[in-house]
Formats: sequence, C-alpha cells, structure tokens
Amino acid sequence: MQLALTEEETAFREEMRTFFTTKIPQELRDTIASGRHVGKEGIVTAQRIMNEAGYAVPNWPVQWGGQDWTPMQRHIWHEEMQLASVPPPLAFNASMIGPVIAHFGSEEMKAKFLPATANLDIWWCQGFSEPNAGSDLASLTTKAVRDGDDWVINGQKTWTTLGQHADWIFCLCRTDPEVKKQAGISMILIPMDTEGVTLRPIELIDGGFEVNEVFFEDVRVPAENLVGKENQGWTMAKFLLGNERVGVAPVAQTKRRLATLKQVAADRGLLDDVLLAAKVVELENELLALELTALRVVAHSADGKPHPASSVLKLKGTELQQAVTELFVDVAGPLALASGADKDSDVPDWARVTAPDYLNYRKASIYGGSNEIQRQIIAGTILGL
Amino acid sequence: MQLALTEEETAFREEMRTFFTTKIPQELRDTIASGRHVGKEGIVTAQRIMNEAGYAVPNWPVQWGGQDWTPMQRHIWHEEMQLASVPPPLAFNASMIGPVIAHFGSEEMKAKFLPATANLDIWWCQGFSEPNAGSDLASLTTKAVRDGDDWVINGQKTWTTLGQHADWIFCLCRTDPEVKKQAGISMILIPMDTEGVTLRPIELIDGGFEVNEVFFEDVRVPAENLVGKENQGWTMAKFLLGNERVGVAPVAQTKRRLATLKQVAADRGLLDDVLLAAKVVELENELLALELTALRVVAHSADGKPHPASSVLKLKGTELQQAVTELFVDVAGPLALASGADKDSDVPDWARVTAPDYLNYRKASIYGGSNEIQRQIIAGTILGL
Amino acid sequence: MDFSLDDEQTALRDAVRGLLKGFDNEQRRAATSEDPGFSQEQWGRLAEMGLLGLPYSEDDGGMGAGPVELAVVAEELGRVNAPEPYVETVVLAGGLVAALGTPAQKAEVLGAISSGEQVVAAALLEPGSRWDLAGEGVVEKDGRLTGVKEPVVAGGRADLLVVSATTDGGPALFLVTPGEGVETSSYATFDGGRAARVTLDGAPATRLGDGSVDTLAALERVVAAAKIAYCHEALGLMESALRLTTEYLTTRKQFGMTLNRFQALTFRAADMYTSLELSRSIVTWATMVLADHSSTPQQVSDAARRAKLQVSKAGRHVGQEAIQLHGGIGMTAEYAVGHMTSRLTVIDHLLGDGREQTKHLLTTLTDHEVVEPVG
Amino acid sequence: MDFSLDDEQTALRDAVRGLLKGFDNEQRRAATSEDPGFSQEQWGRLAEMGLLGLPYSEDDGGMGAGPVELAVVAEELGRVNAPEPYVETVVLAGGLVAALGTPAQKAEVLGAISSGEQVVAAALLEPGSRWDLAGEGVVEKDGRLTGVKEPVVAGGRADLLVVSATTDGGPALFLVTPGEGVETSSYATFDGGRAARVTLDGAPATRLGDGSVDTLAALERVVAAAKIAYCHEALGLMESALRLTTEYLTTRKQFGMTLNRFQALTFRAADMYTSLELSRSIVTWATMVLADHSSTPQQVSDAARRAKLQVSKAGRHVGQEAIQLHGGIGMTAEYAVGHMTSRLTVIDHLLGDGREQTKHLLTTLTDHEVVEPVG
Repeated sequence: MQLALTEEETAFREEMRTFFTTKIPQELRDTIASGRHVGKEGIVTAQRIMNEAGYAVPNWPVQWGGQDWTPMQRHIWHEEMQLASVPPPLAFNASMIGPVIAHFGSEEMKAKFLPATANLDIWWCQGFSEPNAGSDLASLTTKAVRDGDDWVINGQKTWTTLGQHADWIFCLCRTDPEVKKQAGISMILIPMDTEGVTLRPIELIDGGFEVNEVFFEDVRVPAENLVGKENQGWTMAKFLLGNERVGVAPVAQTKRRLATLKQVAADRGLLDDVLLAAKVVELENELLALELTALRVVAHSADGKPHPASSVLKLKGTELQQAVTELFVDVAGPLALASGADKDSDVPDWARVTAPDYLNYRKASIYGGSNEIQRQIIAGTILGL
Repeated sequence: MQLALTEEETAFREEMRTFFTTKIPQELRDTIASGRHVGKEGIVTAQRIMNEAGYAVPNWPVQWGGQDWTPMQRHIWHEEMQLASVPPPLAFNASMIGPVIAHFGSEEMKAKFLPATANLDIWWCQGFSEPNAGSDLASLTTKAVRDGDDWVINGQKTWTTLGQHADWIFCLCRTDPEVKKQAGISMILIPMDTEGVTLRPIELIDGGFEVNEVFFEDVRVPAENLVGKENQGWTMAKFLLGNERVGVAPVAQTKRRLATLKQVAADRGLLDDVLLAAKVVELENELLALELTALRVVAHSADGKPHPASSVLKLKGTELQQAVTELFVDVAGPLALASGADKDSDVPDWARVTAPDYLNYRKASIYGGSNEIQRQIIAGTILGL
Repeated sequence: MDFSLDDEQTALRDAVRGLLKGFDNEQRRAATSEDPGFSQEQWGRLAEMGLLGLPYSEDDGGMGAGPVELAVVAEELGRVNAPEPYVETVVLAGGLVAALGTPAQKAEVLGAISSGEQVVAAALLEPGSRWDLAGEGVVEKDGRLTGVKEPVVAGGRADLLVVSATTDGGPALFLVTPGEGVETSSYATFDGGRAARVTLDGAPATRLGDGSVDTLAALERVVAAAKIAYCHEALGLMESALRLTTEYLTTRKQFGMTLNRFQALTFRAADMYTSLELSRSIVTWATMVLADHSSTPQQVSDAARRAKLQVSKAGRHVGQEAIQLHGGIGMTAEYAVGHMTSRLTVIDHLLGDGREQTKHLLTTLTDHEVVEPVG
Repeated sequence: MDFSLDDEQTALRDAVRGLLKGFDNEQRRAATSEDPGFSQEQWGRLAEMGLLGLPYSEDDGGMGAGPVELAVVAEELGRVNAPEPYVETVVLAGGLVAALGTPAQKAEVLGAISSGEQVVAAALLEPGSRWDLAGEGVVEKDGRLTGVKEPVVAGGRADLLVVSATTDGGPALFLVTPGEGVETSSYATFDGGRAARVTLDGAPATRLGDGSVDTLAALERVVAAAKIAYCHEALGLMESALRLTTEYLTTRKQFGMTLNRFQALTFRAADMYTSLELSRSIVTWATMVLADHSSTPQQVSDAARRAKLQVSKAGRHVGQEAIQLHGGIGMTAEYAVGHMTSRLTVIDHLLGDGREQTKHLLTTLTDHEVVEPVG
C-alpha cells in the first residue's frame, strides 16, 4: 500500500495543473466555476486548445491523437481539468463515437472522422434512446433499411443531449427485425443536415434546453456510413458504455461545488448553524470515500478488467452530486427564488443558479444508465443475485 | 374538524387513567417503565385485574366480556394503558384467537373457551409460521388428517412467541393438499401438553428466549377442536390479521421510551449536543405524525371499513420504534456494553438494556407481516400497482 | 377529535375543484409564460367565488371563514399546481392587514383583495435577511421607507405592498403603493412564478395599524398561518405527483412489462404514500390547532413549524422520487411532475426549510416530556 | 497510490485465514458461553503465529510490523467474528505501552502480550466519562489509584491493566496488576464478550513511561490506531454479513421462488455493497495515512475519525439490512448475522459513534477548502 503519488505522477499532476490553469482562457473557467454554462463556442475553444497539446482524447489510440497514459495519469488529467473548471472535451466525441470508430471502423472511416472528431470540427450527438426504449435500450425501433448503396432511416430518437449544436449523429438502428432484439442493431452515422432529419428541442424543468427529440423520415445516407459490420451495433453500444472507467463519478466537480458552498455559507455565517455544518461534514466525508473508491478503481484496473467497485461510482457519484445541489438551495434559502433575476438584482449569482441546478441534476440519476440500472448491475454482476 | 376530545372522551380518558394507575400494581408498571420484562405472572396478574373491570377484551362482543366502545374509546384505552406502563392483555388471547372463536366458533366452543381466554386462565400461543412459510404463510405444510373422531397433526411451527408459557396453541394446518394452497387450510386448537407436541426455545440475538419451535408428531385432538368449518382457516387468518386497527402502531410505548431517552440524555448533558438533540426533535415530530395518523384511522374507521392510511401504521410505527431503540444505544454510548452487568455495576439500568433492546426490536419490522409485506399491501391495495 | 370536513367545507372543496377542473400543465405553462405569471381571468374567478376574501370578516368584504376553509382552497390549488399567488396575497399579505390594520385600512385593503381589484404582496424578505422577516434592512424615517426588499413574490404585479421595516420604536409594518420612491424589478422564479426586487428610496408609507397590536406577535401568527396554508398546497402537489407516478408505473412498459411489475419501484411508491399520509395527518392537525381559539400563540407557532418540518422532508422525498420513477419524461417541462417538484421546492424555502424549523423546535425541546396532539 | 497488499501481506492474510478456517457460529457460541468469553487455545495459536506481537519492535518480542499488517489481521478476525479481544489488547492496551512505556516496561509487557502469556486490558472508560478517555474519575496519590473504571473490555481476564488517571501533573497512564486494592466484577457484553467494572481503592500503580512523552498526544494516536483497526474488523464483519445475505437470497424460497427474484430485496443488497465498498476505500486510506511517516498527528486523528464516521453509518446499514433481508432466521442466536450486527454495534460505540466523529470534524471544517486524500 502506498498513499502518496509517485514522483512521476506528482510531476504529471503539476504539468496538467499548469496547462489547464494557464492555457485555457480564464473567462471560460470562471463561467464554469460560477455554475453557469459556457455554450458551444466555449466548449469548442477549450477542446481545440487541449487537442493541440494532445490532451483532448488521451484515451484514444496513440496514432489517432491518444496518449499512452496509465489509468492514474488519466485520472489525474481528468481531476485537474475539473478542479480548474475547464469544460471537458465533448463526451460524444471523445468518450463515445471516437473510441468506437477507432476500434470498429474501417481505415477510411478513421481517417475521415477521427482527426475532426478530436478537434471538435465535427460536433457529434448520440442517437440511442427512444420514447419506448429508455432503460430498456435494446427495444429500440428506429429502422434502417438497405436500399441500393444507401441506408434509409425512419424513426425517432429522444434525450439527444446538445443535439441542437450537432453536425452529425451516431445512431443505433434496427437493421434486422427478425432476430433477438440485441442481435439486429447497427450503428450508422448521419449528418444532421440530411433531408428528413428534424430536431425538436425539449424544455427541461429548470427552463433550459439541452436535450432534443430527433425525427428521421426517409433519411438517406450512403452505405459506407455504417460503422463496422451490420448488426454489430449492440456490441458497440456495450463497448461504448463499458469503455470509460475514468470520470464516471463526477468527483472533482462535486468537490469544487461543495467547496464553493462552504465558502458562501461561511461568508453568510451559516456554518454557525451546526445542523447545516454537520451536513457539510458528512458530504465531505462521503465524497472522500467516493474519490478514494475512484482511485482504487483506477489503481487496480491497469489490466483492462474493471474493478468490481467501479459500478458504485455512478450510483454514489450522482447521489452526492444531487445532495450538494440540494444543500445549495438550502444555503440560498429564499434567495433561490431569484433564478430569473437580471443584473439589477441584489441576489448574488451563486444563489440564483441553485434551484435550476438542483432541478437540472435530478437527471444525473436517470440519464446514462439510471441508478436503478446501476443497482441491477451490482446485484446481478457482482453479487450474483 | 375538531381538535379536542369530546367531553365524554375526556371523562373516559380520565377514567382509564385512574384505573390503570391505581389498580395495576405499581411494581409491575415500574418494571415495564424501566424496559425490563414482567414475566408470565405479571402479565396474568394485570390481565385478570383488567378482566374483572371489563377492560381486558373491549374489542370482543359484549356478551363475552367486550365493551360497546367507539374506536376512539378503544384508542384511548390502549394509549392510557401504554402510557401507564401496564402490560397489555396477551395479544394471542385478546386480539387473536378470542375474536376468531367469537366470530367463527360454535356456541359450545365459545362457552368453553372465551371466559377462560379473557381471564388468561388459558394462555394461548400462535401456530402459524413454519420454516418454509414465513411471509408466504399460505405455503404452510403442517398436516391435519381426519382419523375417526380425531385430527392427527404432523409438522412443525416456528416463531411461536411465548410458547413456553402456553397451555394451548391455535394452529393453521393443511387439511386439503389437493386444492389451491389458501383453500386447504383449517384452524385447529391443540393443548400444549398433548402427547407428541414438543417445544424447543429459540435463543434470539439479544440473548433472550421469546420464540419457539413447536413440533407435532402424530398429535391427536378431538374433531371438535376444529374452529368453524374445515378449510376455512385462511379466512380466519385474514380476519385475524385484518381485525385489529387499534394498537397496530406502538405509538404510546414509543413516546414513553423517547421521553425517557430525553430525560436521561438531559441528565447527562447530552442534549447540549445539537446533533443528538435534533435527532430527538425529528423523532418527536415523526412520532406526532404517526400518532395523528393513528387517530385519523381511529376517527374514520367507525363504519368497520379500515381507513387506507392504516397500512402505514405498522410500517412507520416499527421504523420509529427501531429508531428510538437505536438512538438509545447512542445515548448510552460505551455504557451499552454493560448489558450483562449485575447489581455491582455503576452503569445505570436504562443504559444496560439499550443494546439488547435495539437488537431485539429488529424483529418488529419482520414479525407479524414484515415491512416488505406492508409495502406490498400499500402498493397493491391502495396504489393499485 | 375529527379530521373530516363538514358539509359546507366539502361543498367548498367541490366548488373549487370544479372551478379548477381541466386546468392542466399546458394551461399552466401558458399562464406562466408571460407576466404576471398567472391568469388574471382565473384570479377574477377566484374572486367571484369569494375565495380571495375567504378569511376576512364580512364587514371587510370577506367571507368570515376559518383556517380549514383556507386549507381546502390551498390544497385544491396545489392539486392542479395553479400559479395564482393565493397564499402569498390572501393569507400572508392580507392576513397581516387583517391582523394589524385599523378598521379603515382593513375595509379598504381587504375589500380590494376580496373583490380581486388589487393584488397585494408581502415585502418581508431582504437579500441578507434569510428567513428573518422583521425587516432590519428597510428603515422608516418621517413616514418614508428606504431600503431593499427581495425577493418579493408577485411584487411586480402588486398594487400594494405590505412592507416590514425598522422604526425608532422597533419593527413595524407599512402599506406602500408602488409609485413615488418605489422601483420594482420583476423576474421569473424557477417555479414559473414572479418575484421582484423592490427598492425603496424615501417611499411614502402608511403605518399598518395604530400601534396597539404587537407587530412581531402578529407577524409570527400570520406567518404560522401562511406556513400551514403552504403545507396544504404542498399536500395537493404531493398527492398529484404520486397519482401521476402510479399512473405512469401502470402504463409505461420497459423490458416487455409495465413498470409496476418491478417491485423495487412499487415499494418506493409505497414509501411516497407513507410520506404523504404522515404529512397529511400533521398538517391537518396544525390547521386544527390554528383554528382552535384555546391554542396559545406558542402552540400555533410550534404546530406550524412541526407541519412544515414534515412537509419539507416529504416534499423533497415525493418530488425527487416522482421525477426518478418517471425517468427522463419527468425531467421535461412538457410533463407536470417536474413543475410540482419545483413548486414544492419554492414552498420549502419561502418561510424556512425543515432544518430551520428544527433549529427553532430545538429551543423548546425540554419544555415538554412528550408532544401531545391534544392538550 | 496503491491500495493492494504486497506479497508478504498477502501471505500473512492467507495464514490468518487458514488459522481461522472453519471457525463458525457454533464454535463462537461455545467460546463465548463461558469466561473469559473467548478461546484460550485460539489466543495461544494467535501468539504462536506472532500475531499478538505484530506491531511491537523485535527488541520487545514483537514482529515490527505496521498498520497494514494489523489491518489484515483485524479484518480476518472480523470476517469470522472471532471473539478474541485482539484490537483491545494488542492495538489499544499494548499500543499505549509501546507509545509511552520505558524500555524496561516495553520489553516486559509487550513481551508478555506477544507470547500470549498475559492478556492486558485498557481501562480508560468510566461510568460518567462517555468517550473521554483521559480518566478524570480515577485519581493518583502517592503511587496509588482510587476510582472506578467501567466498562473495561476483557477486564475480568486481564493479567494487567493500563489505567488512565488524573495526577497533580495532569492526566497520566498507569500499569496496575489486579490484586491489592483492585476489585473486578466481570460480566457478559451483548456481543458475547466480557467487560468488567474495576474498582480501584488505593491500588498500587506504576506510571507508564518516564513522563517524557505527552500522554494525551500518545493516547490520541493510539486511539486513532485502534479506531482504524476496529474499522477493519468491521469491514470483515460487513463483508461476511453481506455474503451470508446474498447466499440466503439465492437459496431461500418464498411465494414459489428464491428471494433473489424480488427486485426490492436485491436492490437493497446492492446498496449494502455500496456501503461496504465506500467504507473499504476510506478505511484503507486511513490505514495508509497512519502508516505514512509524513502524516501529522492531526491528519492521523482526522483520518481515523473519517473512517469511523463512514463505518458507523455503514455498519448500522449493513447490520440492520442483513437481519431484515434474512427475516426471522436473522433474529436467532443460532444464525451468524445477528452476532455480526451485535459486534458492529459494539465497535460503533466503543471509541465514539458516528455523531461523535462528526462533532469533532466540525471543529476543523473551515481549516480546508476541500478534503484531499493525498497531501
């Protein structure tokens, strides 16, 4: 057992910290730090700076811009990025379709897409969930039919995050309705400006727009837009969802939020309230336990096999993320009402975002494999129940 | 809506309070108040005093010693009894087999058993659960076969509470193995000293003995010991379990325990600990909500139909009962270790019983319809899920 | 002890329910999409039915009804998540006028509220005051007020403000008409309502009452009444959120079966029901304590705190689980549960959250051996 | 950062596991049914394997091992719920001697512990002291102690006591041999162990150490080490309780199917696993902080508190759920889970429960912006 980082790891952390705090524009980082959104342009700016330095897609193969880092290095990279309030590389590009193309795609497809994907020249979105295929993803019904040299796609996707900014969508489609439902699915790439693709934004309960419905009506794309082999889509979906071990639990981001909470609570004398302060103590402790669990997983996943404890990261990570947003509303108290206030308001910025944040983060335990699915995985895969 | 009790109810409460605090021996009540057990003799003494006054079995038909009380009067009777730390009438007699015989039994059976049951001349125990029929009670396999004028019983019961004191057991037996499992069950009364009946005490995790296994090996009882009709047993079991609306939630007992907790905590300066004191505030509040829910159920069950909210009483009532026993261990702190201390010990009595109590009351959410069964009932019956 | 509504109260409930029938999430979104964040027509209909003057004496243009009737209305409004600022105007702002006002003030202001002619807002909160409503940040001098009140619910729409302020003689309440010396900046709140920053710069103000009533005592009692009314609104919200959830569970299919086949989900719905019913018991009780003339001010204040503590926890529990059990759809503005959760969050934080109630109840913990619901 | 055992530590774990193999609930009940509440033979075997002298220097008859090795042993003992007072004697009582004793005291006492020749008990608690271990109720005068210590775990069996007491010069620790001026009354504790009331009435006592080491600082560090060792024992207990629970769920049938078909139950088992794994992470970390020579006393003390806070919650959660998911059988003494829950309850309450740790952690809340696991 060894508590400290190795000398190399310490040096690497320093390198990352310096990079993130000096190369990414302060303004972007301030916006993130205050809990506001940076918008498309900010995300693109940050990712391109990272990509230039080779830090946008470290998890990819080296030949396509990745880094030959240890899991601990990737963890440090991720933590430092979050601690510095840097908008992370777009997950749909860096963690999702990029690795899938790198692993399953043809050489032509790699050359065509990977550099542009790493540099966020293409903004990808994800076409997985459907109105009747949420947690039960394999029930999807969006259909792709081969017609000559084209695929013709009909159907509907939903919960497409940031689809409003997207150039392309990677889409799971049913290509064989006759076989077992997991076996008849393929992954197809579709430009968002193709005729027959319509996007409808969905307003969320915090008043924000971040997810969308995407409709496909006789949408035609060339056959070469199929990733890998026909009916190999489910394998890719599992690859993609099981791929990412680093950053599953939003530890550093939650830590940063909790630190801010503590600061504003202290400034307002609220930490003299023992009940509130005790809640902060308990959250800090649970967050420490979570971070250490993430480190255990990182330290012991070097052979490629995920550590069993990794499945608790999403579950507990989102619970704590939500608990911090909830406590933030309590710290704001009645000032939380001023969510729509303009610059005339005397209510500080941090207080105005607390309630929309709280409401928005209810999604964390639903999207990307709900916490019910996580419990199912723990019970089934780890406990054998 | 009306907050106060009626004048009649207030007078009735006074009458009950006077009765319980003057007629039931102080020594018995002190023993209960300090969290210790009074033993068989104490329970018999108390019940006989109550029976003489007509207060042992108010829920029975008037002709068999019951009282024509309103639900509110029965509630008051029950609450005052608990507040005065009176050992309640033995549930197996007063709430279980007594009402069943009064409702389903022949006139001969009523005359033979009810007076003795009300006066605790017969101590009854319950033969329902079996090793493979717990929550799934209808799966019971203890067999009763008609042989001439006798029933011959073979099988095993378990979790028979206070069976070690019992004169008779009322037993659910399978009398028709061919039909749907609920349809082939009968209720049979068996003297515990019948040849072939063996009782084995089960030690519980607090070191106490209160439940038993009961084995039946070719046990013969006369045909007349069948209650009601053959194969009517499941109806009786449901009647019996659905019968009692009063006292389902152990409100007054938990209130009394929490008051004691608060007193000893105050004496030791522990209420200066805001975190501990806040826990007491929260428990007091939840207990108030529970008590009011019990009152709502009482006030609105006059027509015999149970109020839907009654199903939360057992669930929340046992949770709060357990929460108070848990907090008591915290108040005792390391002194809780002295559970086996003799009179030489400097550890006060209240502290010594905290941990055994805590452990013992884990049963509360298991026995008598586990809290999982209660949730099932709420989801199914009330919410229609 | 009787927890039921009498015939008149039941008739009132049915009438209100009838009035609100068909009010759905789409209408709610339309009403909240533009200022003042609620429907003026609906407000008029509430006035016509006498609901806006419900608690005021008939002399003042009201109906002379009590807390139970207010509870009935608040709960029905909660059930459909109506955006009208009923508790804020009728119970809180109007309640302060009724408790402290001179006969002339009462007749004028309460009459105008009752008829729907005026929306009156209580301007008690300040950016730095958290849940202290006495108004330390606004100072009265020579009949004029200076300072900032924020957030003032419905402050942008209000025709009249009831403002707490500090005077040489201690805290007092004032009536202020928007206009001279009053600058109002209104914005949307996260539940779809509106609140405002109200800047007072030597605004002419009329003292509420003649000083014969203790301001803080009256404030405490009216705030207790408002807390209890909010709790009823919350009961209506929670009941609807639970109903929508169970409906969803019985219709939505995943993995080839409806969600009510998943025991882990149905058990959680059962726990929501438990939270709701326990809340209903304690909130109804608090209403009875408020309605009972023999209750002491301390009893009323404590009962309101106890109800609000329970509802704070239950509202979070039910609101969060309603969204979670719906899954993604629960996150969308097109669906009703999220708005219910938003409103529950507002109610939780307007007059003190659960932790705040606990903090106050701590001070009376050793005054009693046990908490007795009936004195 | 590395959370794994090295080869030697793994070998130690396997050896201890081998030694304890087959130790089951029946044997436990036999061992705890008579004084001293554990098996003298087993104690001897632990000595033979060198486990009783594990943390002491080789000069004192020990093995010179560190906190990680102690953690390995405590966890294995917890896994089978062995009743031997290992943490109490080796980590706590012996640890105090190792931290404070003169060379001669160390050689004598630690040698006797290591060889299994003597059981040494730490007599720190007093009936009125709660979790304050400094010993205000026992007073030293002219080398003799007077006062009451209770409960003293293994106090009835102990050949030697390490007693905290007040002297003219402040708190100090003493070695006391049962005999003159010492009256011991032993009884069973609810986990099957033994504790005693120890009455000192002018009992001859030898001061531990020569006064050159700060008593309170040493006490705090040793208590931190004992807390961490207890946390490892608790990890072993929780892991076994979870294993027994999942085994039960996969074999026990109700309503015609095994219990693992009931999603509400399997989800709760998943939550138990989550509690266990989060605890394992923080407890292992605390061990590393303790083992790291660059850690400050404050860091060690805080790390122990953090681990114990987590384990307090997790132990209650896992212990309670293990019984509940077993149903009736979980309540019986014939079955192992109840005893595990009992032992978890003892561990929770011996050196401060979760609330107590929180109370202390509150005092350092504003010393840091965030809690960093690695300095």
